[in-house]
Amino acid sequence: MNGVHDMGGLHGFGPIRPETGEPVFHQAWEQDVFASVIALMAQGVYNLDEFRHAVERIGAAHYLDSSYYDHWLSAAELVLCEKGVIDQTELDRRIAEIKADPDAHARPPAGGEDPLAEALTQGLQAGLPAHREVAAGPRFAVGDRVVTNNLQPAGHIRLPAYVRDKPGVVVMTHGAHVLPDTHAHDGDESPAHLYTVRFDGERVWGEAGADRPAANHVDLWEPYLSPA
Amino acid sequence: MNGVHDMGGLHGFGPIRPETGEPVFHQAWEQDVFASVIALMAQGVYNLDEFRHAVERIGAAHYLDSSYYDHWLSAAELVLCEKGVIDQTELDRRIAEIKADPDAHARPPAGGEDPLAEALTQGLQAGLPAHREVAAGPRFAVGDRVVTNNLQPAGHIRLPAYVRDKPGVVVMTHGAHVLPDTHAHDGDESPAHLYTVRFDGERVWGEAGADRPAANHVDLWEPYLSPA
Amino acid sequence: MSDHHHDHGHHPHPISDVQARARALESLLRDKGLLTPGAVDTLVSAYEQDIGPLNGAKVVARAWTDPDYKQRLLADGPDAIRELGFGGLQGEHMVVVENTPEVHNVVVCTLCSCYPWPVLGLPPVWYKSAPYRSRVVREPRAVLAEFGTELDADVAIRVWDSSAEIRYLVLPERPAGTEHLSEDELAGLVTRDAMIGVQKVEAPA
Amino acid sequence: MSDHHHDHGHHPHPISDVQARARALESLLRDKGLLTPGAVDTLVSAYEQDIGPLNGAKVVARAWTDPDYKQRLLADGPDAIRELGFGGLQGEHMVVVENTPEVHNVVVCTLCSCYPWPVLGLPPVWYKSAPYRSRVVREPRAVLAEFGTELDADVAIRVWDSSAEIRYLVLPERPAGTEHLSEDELAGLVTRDAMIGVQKVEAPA
Repeated sequence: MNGVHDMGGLHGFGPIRPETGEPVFHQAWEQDVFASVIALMAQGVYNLDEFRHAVERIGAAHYLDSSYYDHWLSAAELVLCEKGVIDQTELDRRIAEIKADPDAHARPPAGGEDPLAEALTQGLQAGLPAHREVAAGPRFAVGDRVVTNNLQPAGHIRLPAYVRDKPGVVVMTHGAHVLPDTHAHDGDESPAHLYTVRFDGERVWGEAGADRPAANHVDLWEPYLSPA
Repeated sequence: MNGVHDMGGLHGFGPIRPETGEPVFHQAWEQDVFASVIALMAQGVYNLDEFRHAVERIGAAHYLDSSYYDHWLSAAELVLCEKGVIDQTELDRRIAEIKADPDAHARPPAGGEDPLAEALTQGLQAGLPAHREVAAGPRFAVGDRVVTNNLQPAGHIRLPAYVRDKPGVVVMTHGAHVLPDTHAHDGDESPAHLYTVRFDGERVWGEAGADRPAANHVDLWEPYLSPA
Repeated sequence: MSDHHHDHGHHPHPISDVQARARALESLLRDKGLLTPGAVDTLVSAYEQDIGPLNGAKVVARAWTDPDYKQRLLADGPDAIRELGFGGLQGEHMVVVENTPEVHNVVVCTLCSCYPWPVLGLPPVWYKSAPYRSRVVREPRAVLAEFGTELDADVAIRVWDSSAEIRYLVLPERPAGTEHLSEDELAGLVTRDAMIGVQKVEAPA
Repeated sequence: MSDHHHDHGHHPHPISDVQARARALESLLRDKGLLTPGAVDTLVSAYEQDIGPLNGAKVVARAWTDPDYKQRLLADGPDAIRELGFGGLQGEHMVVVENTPEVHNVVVCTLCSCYPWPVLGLPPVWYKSAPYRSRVVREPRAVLAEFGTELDADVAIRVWDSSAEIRYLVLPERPAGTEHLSEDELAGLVTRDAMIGVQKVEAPA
């Protein structure tokens, strides 16, 4: 998906503003959103690639003018309605109830046996590895010259525009990993060999615009690459 | 400037929504903005390229979530404050006065001698031609194969990203035209030969993504092009 | 004008932010001698009353009925268009591209909103919108279909992105069955959307 | 937590739109048995209390003081990091990249917000922001300078864009004059920003 989430190289967003003594969460609602999103992913309601693609689809203006956890909230609303886990009518009604009574539907304190909490504790430790064993060997080896394909699907892809249709060199191989392009849409893992590809900064950004010496490194799946 | 104004090829903006019986202006304030912007350009307060670049700089989220004449208004505020024609303090004060009294500073009816109105009538007819005579001949001819340069300046440029660093063929020559890249910044016209370049749709959008048979045509200045 | 048109003399409702900003700018420019009420009226009435797609329709109808004119029009757009009295701002360098059974042309400005004002007036909102600008360069066939324009699979689509001061006007195909119509009658068939290239000109029913 | 932290039991002020939306979603998921108060507490406390850049700092200090460990760390990040007890979600496939006098590494995720959670915790707002994501891939030297990191002109900058599930951790250079410090003391010098690669580790004053 060509969209504003793919923002590498854009101008005009101004200076970076680090915050001194930044808290992990700035507001309590961010905690709710973080926990909701992670808990549902851990339970397999959606996968990480589906969720990322939902973030890409919340609307370009909203993406640019809302905070990070608002992105997550908007994406969760979108994907959970699409999957029928919740429906928009009950969500709208629930929001209205809470606007009318700010104490409505407040979360009670935790207590007692909680198998979900225990499973999540273990899930954080185990993670969700993306590596998969596949029969086919890798097409490329470290040192190989490649060129990225000109892939511009409407759906999910993890080939940033700034390195699309550009030459590079393989610097790492990682075995086969779940392919986000399919995984985001039908859950099909279609594992493909993953490579870290180095791109010369001047080739990517143009001679006039590049800091130098500098190189961009991007992790790219085999279907994104052709021999140079 | 890499920015959201350069939106050729982006996904996710939804269907096109033509309006039946659309008026030239939808609201009276749009007339005020249109007339203000054109009248000041005609008087040389800023040039067209400066104004276009100001539109590009109004902020990406605002660009995407506001109407067209709000873009113009925001750009006019920006460029006129930068040039010192107005200052932000007087503008803010004036806005506050009008918010407090919606009749304040209303435009009186036209009447009497109006040399500006007469000049504008003539100016609309004459236009603002961008063609310039230059001594040097064109570097390229119709039929020449070219490749667009990888130019990504922070400033103004009229090389859309979707045809950057791509091969094409010259299909028209137009003589030399004012170069927006310099004209937008210091008023320097730096006229350069202008060409219409044809790009194969499949080369630009990828084999999988392209409608076919289709070709993209873009008007590009000589500094944007190299021999293929 | 729509019913959003506000009355400068009386405001029963509070003024919106954008209305206040527009008035503030316009009034400051008047105070500084850079704008007059007559200038505003002149510019607005030019594009509300005088300059619009009827101009372009006359150009097209003339080209359909006068082969010599068509030849001049395709060779030098601004000169031929000036013969009919049209030209000027945002049309200083017009190029006319001709639709044929084999080739369909469509015009866009992906970077802003360039449009041939002297022959089409000011562009409609959809032409300036993100959906049109983002999509027509990448999927012109799908966009044309949304406008009801289904092209045969072998028709070559040419998309013209007005990135410089060249302004493109599409010369649509003259529909079959219009041989008996006068130039004026033909002009009445030619729509703005056909001259942008998102539709074809239809014969009268 | 900042003073924006709201109290679930009492609301003197109306609730904001985003607060209401978050509560609505969270409470609906509880009603449907997909979320529990304990699950929320578990996830929040994991990243507020347990998992943060101190983990990464321990990894770095160990690598600085144990050459064998450093070798293992650069060869197989997840295995070596697991030796110190860290690993799991968003760190399943970690790669450690080493700064040297000739090479400076810096990490970003232009497409979203990928970050090595087990060793750095959740990313700061600036890391997820449009300015950082848009700029550091194009003008890393300028971005580093904004963070106070002035590199010699011949230092090669390597920018790592986490587009897959590989998570990059920068192994900063050990500052001169720290030979007398213990592993724990060294860990106390290592900042989050140094492990992202936007700063260097400074010797104690």
